Amino acid sequence: MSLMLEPSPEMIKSERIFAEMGLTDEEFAMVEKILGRTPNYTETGLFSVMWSEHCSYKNSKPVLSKFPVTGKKVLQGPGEGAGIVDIGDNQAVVFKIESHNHPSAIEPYQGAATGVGGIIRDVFSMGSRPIAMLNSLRFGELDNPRTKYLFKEVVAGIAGYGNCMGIPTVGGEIQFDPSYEGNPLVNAMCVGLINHHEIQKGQARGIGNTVMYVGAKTGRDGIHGATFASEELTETSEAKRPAVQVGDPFMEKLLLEACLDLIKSDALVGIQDMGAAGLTSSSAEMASKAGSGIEMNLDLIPQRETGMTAYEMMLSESQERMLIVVKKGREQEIREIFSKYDLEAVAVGQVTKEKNLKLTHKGSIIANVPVDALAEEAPVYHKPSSEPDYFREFQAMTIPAPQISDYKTTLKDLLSQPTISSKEWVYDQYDYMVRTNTVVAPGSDAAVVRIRDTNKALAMTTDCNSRYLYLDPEMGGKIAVAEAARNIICSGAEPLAITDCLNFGSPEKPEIFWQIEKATDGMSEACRTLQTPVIGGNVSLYNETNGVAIYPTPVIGMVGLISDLAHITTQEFKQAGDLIYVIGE
Amino acid sequence: MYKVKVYITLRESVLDPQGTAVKQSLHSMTYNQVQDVRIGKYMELSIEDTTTDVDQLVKEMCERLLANTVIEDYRYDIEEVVAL
Amino acid sequence: MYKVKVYITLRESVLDPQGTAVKQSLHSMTYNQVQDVRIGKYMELSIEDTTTDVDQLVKEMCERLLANTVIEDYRYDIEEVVAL
Amino acid sequence: MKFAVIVFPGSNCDVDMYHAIKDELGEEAEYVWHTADNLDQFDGILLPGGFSYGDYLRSGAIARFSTVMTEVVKAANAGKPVLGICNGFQILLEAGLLPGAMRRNRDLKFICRPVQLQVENAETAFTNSYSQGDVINIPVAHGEGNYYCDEVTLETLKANNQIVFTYKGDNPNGSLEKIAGIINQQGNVLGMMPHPERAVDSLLGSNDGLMLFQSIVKNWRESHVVNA
Ligand SMILES: Nc1ncnc2c1ncn2[C@@H]1O[C@H](COP(=O)(O)OP(=O)(O)O)[C@@H](O)[C@H]1O
Repeated sequence: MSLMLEPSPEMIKSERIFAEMGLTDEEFAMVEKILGRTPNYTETGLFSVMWSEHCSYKNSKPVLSKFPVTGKKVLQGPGEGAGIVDIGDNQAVVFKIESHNHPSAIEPYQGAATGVGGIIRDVFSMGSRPIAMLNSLRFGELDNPRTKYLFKEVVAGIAGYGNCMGIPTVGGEIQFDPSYEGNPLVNAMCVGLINHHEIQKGQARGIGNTVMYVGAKTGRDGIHGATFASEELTETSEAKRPAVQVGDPFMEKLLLEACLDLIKSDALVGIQDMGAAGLTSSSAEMASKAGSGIEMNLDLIPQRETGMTAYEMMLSESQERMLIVVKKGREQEIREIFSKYDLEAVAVGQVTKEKNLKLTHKGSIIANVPVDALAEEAPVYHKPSSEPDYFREFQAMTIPAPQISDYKTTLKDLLSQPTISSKEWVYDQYDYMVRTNTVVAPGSDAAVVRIRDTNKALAMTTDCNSRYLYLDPEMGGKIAVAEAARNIICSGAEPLAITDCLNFGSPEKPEIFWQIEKATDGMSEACRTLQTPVIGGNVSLYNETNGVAIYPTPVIGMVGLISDLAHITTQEFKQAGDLIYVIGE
Repeated sequence: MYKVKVYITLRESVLDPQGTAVKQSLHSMTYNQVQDVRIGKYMELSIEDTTTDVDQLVKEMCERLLANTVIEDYRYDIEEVVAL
Repeated sequence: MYKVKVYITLRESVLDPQGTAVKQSLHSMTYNQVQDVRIGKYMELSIEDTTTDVDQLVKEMCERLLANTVIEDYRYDIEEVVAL
Repeated sequence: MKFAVIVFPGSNCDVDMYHAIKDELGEEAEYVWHTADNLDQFDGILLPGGFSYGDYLRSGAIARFSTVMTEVVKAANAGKPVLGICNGFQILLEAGLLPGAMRRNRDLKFICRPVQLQVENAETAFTNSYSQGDVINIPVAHGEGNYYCDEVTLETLKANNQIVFTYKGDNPNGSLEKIAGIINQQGNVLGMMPHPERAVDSLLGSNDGLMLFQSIVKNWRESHVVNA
């Protein structure tokens, strides 16, 4: 039994408990205005997570809006679990990249593993079969034990999850630089394949339709740490501490197969992954996108632990869960699909006309708030931006030409840099062959995965040279996109589109916000020129240690189409006597 | 010589997918009496006679390497073994 | 209710790559006093009151599932817990 | 010839196995879910790789109690060819259809790479299309492929020519005597860590695995033509 008493609305306001949850005074006032009353504890929690940068993009929306997001082949741009691009023959490719930086800094194995799990769910919640994974990693220099530990565990975590899922990890990139010492970056990208008619949306349509919960039970994993900051709460037992999320790839594999069976059923209306902010974001977003509301009885939520409060359930980030909406009266069919995999599908609520998220728990209404306010009406901030001093200094410098006396030594020195040297130690741990479609394995430019029963293949890569971005964010942003495109083209493919993960320091600092603005300007321009629209992505800000930001690192994930398997090209020299050309400047 | 036994368990509210899978398997083998399974690690260390405080030493090794205190708890027993 | 603790260890004749790796790490952290490390599993099971012989039951579960007796040994403690 | 590709919760090389049989070998294959209680209609049983039950506890430990395993044992006893690859091998060991056990890889890491195998016994129902001593390219992808058995068992394996494949060159996982695959005494149950089903199409690097499947079919045809 939980003896923890939740603070009353009056206390939340007078003692500014909302601030510990991450809401500002102005934001809290906005919430009060929206509701016409002071929110209770659970409601304050709902707003605090939905209005966080992670869910609302409140600081990054203005820059994201610059990206070109449309194109002849784009079937789904930003806004759903993942973007989708047509590849002909009624097929499409689905992909997205996502960060799991902070969890990986705390618990590298599980942080990386659950990052992989999350992005896979984003892709299969669109109805698509994941066919490949990539990643992009940043660590400090490999000369200290903590960094070595982080590196080893992150790689093991990615391997542990991806291998168990049976999705080949076919590519990625790694950079070691002191700027990432306290704040490693772990970005994972998933690529899926889908037939046009199977595309699903995360929408709660149809008044009266049933909301069902599938997958793992809800525990107290990853509940926003801030909640536990107040004096009274920290005195609760050890067990109440927000637990680190532990991934269960086996559960996810079952969930994946069950969901791919599920999409064939016309009883399914909408499906969405419970990622960040779990039940809250999935329910509010599905309702908001459909112009409806959702009513849920939290007593029915499958729970792993006893005595969970509404607040804890709504904010839990337990992994391997999905929220689905199904036609009323067809619940039994859905249960049967899941029971084949020993999974339960539990009806927990329904779609309502009233556009609210209405939650009951133990017989009383514990939250009743407009879904649009949660999902759409977070404030948007235009942060001040200013050119950093370092940039002016760099620009004023004349670039010294490198003095090389002994080319052999210099070459050896370069090759022995961890950032440049072979990454075999890493990709040897990834099952990059499972599903037997990997034509070009890690180690070349872009990875190439064939599409069975066709003569087509997909090329994919992740790229970002953050040193260039630090020196000149706008040029660096262009270079990152161009590098990805070159890798795609070198493997014989035509670039289709990109997904991106904007890893930066704190947007509260004008110099960092300037980096974000400039980098996205450069990326946008390159994407326009190369006709590779941005079909989705993710933003990870506040990547700093002791007030020092990481290098600006907007990782580009690009996918290209190879229209004929004969076009596949690999990197190595093929035979003695072949001519070598240098193309370009 | 000291013989040290270290028991490492997942913290209470941390998900234990392995324990859950084993419990389900036991149920399907009709051991329905089993209500809960939690799986952890068990280590045996032999430590030679030392001038340092053994208890302190073991604790330190647990904190630094043997247990991952972000998700695991540990406890240990130390037994002094007299060489024959 | 019974609380059962199961300890699973690799048989002595079986090399323990994990134990060796941990020992080497400990040495590189200058815990040179550590002469040997063996790594096994520790399980906690809760078993409800049953008419069957609990000892027999646990033994059976160990033999059939919990341990692989080709490479592992097991032992266990059973404690009866009186519900409050 | 009709093959059953057994699918356990968490199997993930089932698709690859299926395609190898259907598309490359040109024989019949059908997925069989772990709850199946009859395999009579199949001529050969394939246990694919993956992470059955997440490989929790020990790889293969939980899967061996699946309903279908009773049928696999029956099929093995009836003399049908049973092939376990990677996780399938681990399940066969746990089920006692093959002797020994798997430990974690010596370096404690998952390894995925092409390796060279030496065919130690080309006279089995699974290897008769190879020649004794052939060196073939077949990839491995596993975290627990470090084969172990006690000395007595090892002597028996050797005496009966039950070691079918060994790793050529480096020992990737620390396996006893570089053992990569073994067969039972009756000669109809083979377990191996490397993935022949991933080496059936030269577009992906090697098709050296195809002959293993061809051997099974050849052997089956011979015995069934004789009996017919
Ligand atoms: N850097 C970015 N570039 C383009 N689109 C982005 C970027 N970051 C986020 N988005 C898009 O904004 C949309 C809203 O994201 P959201 O639904 O909150 O998903 P998530 O939390 O899984 O990132 C997503 O479709 C995502 O693709």
